[in-house]
Amino acid sequence: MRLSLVSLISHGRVGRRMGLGPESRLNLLRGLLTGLVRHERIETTWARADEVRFYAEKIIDYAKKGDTDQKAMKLANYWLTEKDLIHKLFKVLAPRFSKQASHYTHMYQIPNRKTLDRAKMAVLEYKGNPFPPLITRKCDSEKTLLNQLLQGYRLDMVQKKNATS
Amino acid sequence: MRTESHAAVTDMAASRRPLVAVCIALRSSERTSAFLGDRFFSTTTSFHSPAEDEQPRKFTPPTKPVIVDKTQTEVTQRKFLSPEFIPPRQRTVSVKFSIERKDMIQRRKMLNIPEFYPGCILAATTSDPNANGKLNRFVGICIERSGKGLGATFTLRNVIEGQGVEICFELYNPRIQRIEVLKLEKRLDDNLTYLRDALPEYSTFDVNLKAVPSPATGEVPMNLLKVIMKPKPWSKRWERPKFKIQGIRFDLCLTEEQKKEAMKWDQSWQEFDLMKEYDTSKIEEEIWQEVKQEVGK
Amino acid sequence: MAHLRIRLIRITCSLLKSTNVLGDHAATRSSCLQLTRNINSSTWWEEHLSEENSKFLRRLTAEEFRQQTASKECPLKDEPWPRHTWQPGNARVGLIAVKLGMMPVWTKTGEKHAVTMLQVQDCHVLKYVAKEDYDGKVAALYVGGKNVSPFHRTEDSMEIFRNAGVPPKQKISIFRVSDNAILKPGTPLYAAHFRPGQYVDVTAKTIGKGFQGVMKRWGFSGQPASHGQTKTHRRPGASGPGGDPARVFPGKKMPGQMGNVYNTAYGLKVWRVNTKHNIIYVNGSVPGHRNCLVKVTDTRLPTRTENNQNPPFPTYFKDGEENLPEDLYDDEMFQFTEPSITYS
Amino acid sequence: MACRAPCLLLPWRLMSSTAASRPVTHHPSTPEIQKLRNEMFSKEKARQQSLIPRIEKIEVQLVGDADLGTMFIMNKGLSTPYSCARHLSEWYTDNSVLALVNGEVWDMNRPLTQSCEIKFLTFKDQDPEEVNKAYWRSCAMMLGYVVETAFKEEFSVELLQSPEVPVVSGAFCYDVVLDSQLNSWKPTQENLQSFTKEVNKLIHQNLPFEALDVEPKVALDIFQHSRCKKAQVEEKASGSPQGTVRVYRFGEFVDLSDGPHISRTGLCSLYEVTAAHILEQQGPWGRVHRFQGLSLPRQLRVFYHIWERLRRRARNPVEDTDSRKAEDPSEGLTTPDSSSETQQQSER
Repeated sequence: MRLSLVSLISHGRVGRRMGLGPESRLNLLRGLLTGLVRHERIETTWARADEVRFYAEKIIDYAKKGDTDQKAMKLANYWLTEKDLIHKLFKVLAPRFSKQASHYTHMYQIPNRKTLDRAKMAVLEYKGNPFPPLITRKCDSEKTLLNQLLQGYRLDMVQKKNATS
Repeated sequence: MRTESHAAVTDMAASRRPLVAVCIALRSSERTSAFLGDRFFSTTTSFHSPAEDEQPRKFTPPTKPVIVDKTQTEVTQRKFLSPEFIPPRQRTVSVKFSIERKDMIQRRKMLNIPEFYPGCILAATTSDPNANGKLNRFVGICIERSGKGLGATFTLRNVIEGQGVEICFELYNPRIQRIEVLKLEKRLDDNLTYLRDALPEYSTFDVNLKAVPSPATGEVPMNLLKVIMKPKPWSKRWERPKFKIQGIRFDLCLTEEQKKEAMKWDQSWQEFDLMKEYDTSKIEEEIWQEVKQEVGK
Repeated sequence: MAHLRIRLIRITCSLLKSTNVLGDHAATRSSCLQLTRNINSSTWWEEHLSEENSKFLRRLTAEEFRQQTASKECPLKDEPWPRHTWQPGNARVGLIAVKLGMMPVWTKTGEKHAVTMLQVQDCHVLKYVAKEDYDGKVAALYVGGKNVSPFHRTEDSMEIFRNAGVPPKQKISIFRVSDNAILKPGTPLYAAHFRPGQYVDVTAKTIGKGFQGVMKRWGFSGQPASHGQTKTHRRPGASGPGGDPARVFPGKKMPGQMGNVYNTAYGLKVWRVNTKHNIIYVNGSVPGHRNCLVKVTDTRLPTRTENNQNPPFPTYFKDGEENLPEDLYDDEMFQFTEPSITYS
Repeated sequence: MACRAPCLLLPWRLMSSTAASRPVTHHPSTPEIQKLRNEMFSKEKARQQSLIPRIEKIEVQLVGDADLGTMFIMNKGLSTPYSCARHLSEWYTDNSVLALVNGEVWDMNRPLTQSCEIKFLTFKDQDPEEVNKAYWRSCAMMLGYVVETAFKEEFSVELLQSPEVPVVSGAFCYDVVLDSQLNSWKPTQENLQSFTKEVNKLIHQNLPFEALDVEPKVALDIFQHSRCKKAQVEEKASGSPQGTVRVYRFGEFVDLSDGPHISRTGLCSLYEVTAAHILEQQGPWGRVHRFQGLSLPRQLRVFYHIWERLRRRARNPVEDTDSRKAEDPSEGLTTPDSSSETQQQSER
């Protein structure tokens, strides 16, 4: 039975089919992950970025165990095809995220590719990279009219709660 | 055809599989409908008929409670969570598993289900709906544990009178009266279904086997036995790397060429696919605490 | 747009001026109502909010809904609708439940049955439509199940929930009930509405399989793999006689969409009811995937009516006199507190 | 009740006929007063305009984040910040609520008097407190107009003042003394809706707010029919350094206010008159009603679910300015503590 990609993932089959088979898929993602660790921000198709994102986070989890951990070293050795990056993974990225338990990456969708296939594209980056931020999150300040109204509402609720309790 | 025909007996759901043999099952087929799925009880009865008479005498010695005590001390002293407690990796509401777990714990309070692994030698005693007041006791090596939750099963294998017999027991079936561990040990593999293709001496056990006392603490003893296989063809190509079989003497049964051929199916990169990992250590710890608390009550 | 509206004002004004109407108030009012300004372009809910405020609203809404759901557990005593007694042939309301998954149960004779667990989550009566307004034959009750967020919902779709005073629901369905089985909107429904031993029908959308051929969809045998077959292995073969009818009869089994349609499993026995977590254990499998919402009703099968005598009518009320244990079991079902089964 | 609807629609059309038929009293009806005030305002404005002998040019420098270095050459005493905004783009004319002229908050429709630096203020600034205040003030003024005109002519309505309420309190308000015949009257939901309807008409007309500084003498003249406003004029005249009083007008409605006000009525998108409470049974001016309303500008659209909550809150009576102000700082301090308390409670 063949299902659509979205339903496949929702039915618990977590990985996408990519490349020429499972091995080719891993090799493809390996290349992407190596690029990500090297440059800390990469641009690729949305599906690939989404797929490699999981591995990018997981490899940090392992790197946090330290370079003395055998499995972490083995995985780093496999996933980073350029071996000088192993040092970077353990000595730069792992300490950077030492205070964070998860969510080490950002992913943004960008305009579709102009050439070729007009594929849906995305940018994947590690948090805390040296580049200027792509998106500055715009949140209205607390002082705007609407937020002031809501603040008053909030205070009212707090007062009411204190009065009852 | 194979040299040895198996009485591969399974539960109702699995019996639809086109398994060979089961000529023995025909004997009980005149008993109708309701207990269709429970043929195996009748078959074993027929096999055991000589032993059956001796059983009441066998049960009398006071050694039995001693064994039960020992298994209990083992459970309390070694940290072991039965694998069917760990929920599978899927999107199901966790309340489903917790409710099932409650029932499982309730059953465990009534029936002592000891710690055992594939490779242990077990004796399972069940009641027989077709023979009033009689119990069946089957001794065999546990070759497989499967299923999650209340539907968990374990399969025992033995060779009786030259005939290989496998029985798939449901762990929480209320017909099970007693599960005894006669010999607690681990083998090199977690799944010993290759014993079907091994020489019969590896799955032959004495039905009157006495329980071997096992250490209550520390590591479970490992049995590093490697089995010698019957000549090919086998039910599965055990030499393929995906089975990761350690306990077979491949050097005796395969040529160099065959080994090289098998290595073509090597998928060593699978272990690096982090997406396939399912880390249960946290859930395991929680459930272990819960089970320990509840069963202790 | 604004210009147009202003012109409309002027027209109304001039109309009034010329005719000097004072009596026809309704007409003037309705024409005035068109003048109110509305927001033409929409907004998403957290567009202009600060982070703190949006968090606050999220939390508050959830809390309020929890309170709302909890408050419905004791519906006001001021004007409860009269409760009638059960008569044979009466149709009760049903429930909306979430399919959790399957597990085995055993009977006291040692037989094994597979059951499906259905959990009733925040199921409330939303609306009552009288016989005359519905179809002239039976009254209808709208029932909703499983709370969801109000954000990302249109204002119109929230009306029914606002009127019932309950949080918005993921699924609404209509149950046709007899006149004495009607319930006040806002009444919560529980799993104890059904009792072990009775039989139910379960309706849900089946798992979609997409466009399928006849072999998968209807179980045709297909054609041989060899012996001179050309491109004909999984095809249906002939579709009907030639010559006399010279056509294909309607209803011929053909390839097409399979699954993702509503299907009902009839006459499933209720083995057990958990009143704490509101879980119903029904016999066998039910349509739909895990976590899908299903509709559970008393069975329509005439042969099962004697099993459905004297149910809680019109439904089970938590504040009623009845004090239920946590688990209700069918008489035949093996409970795990009992010792192992022996035959004697 | 029912027959009031057409009167609401056309107060000014029916005025002449009803005024003629009524017994002549010394107190003119509301539309007459409005017309009178409007005329006097126009006259005074024309007089002030005629004082400018010849057109002089001034240089206006734009400061702010965008369009840096823009310089306008404008007419002294004629050009307003609004005309500057029109030179820039539609975005500026639509979104600017107030202007900051040499650091002083300036109405959009008030002529510039000298060469200056200008900055436009919007609702979405980092600290739009002045803008919010102005918006609240203007909404209250619109509310005053609606309340004044909505009643039938046999009922007298006297506007007192719109108290300055902070936005946090949830609603703006206008205090009104209603006719003694209306003592037993309580506004129903439908009544409030008819007020709201009137306001929406105002919003559609998109009327500009005009400011005018006048001598107290003129102001007293304008507000000759209102005891309360007269007292206020005197109070304000004595308070201001130049000895003048500022008067605002939109459409035909003239009111006494310190300002500043927003540029046009069309800035509002949602507007609702939410409640009318009795403030004082027997004050110096009589029985005082407080009308309350809630509004949001076009730039801050809100999800209906949130609007519904705010509306519900705006029905509660608003406290007075002084008491509210005294509470404010303490509230600001207690906010984090109390929120953490609630969290703890929810955790429990």
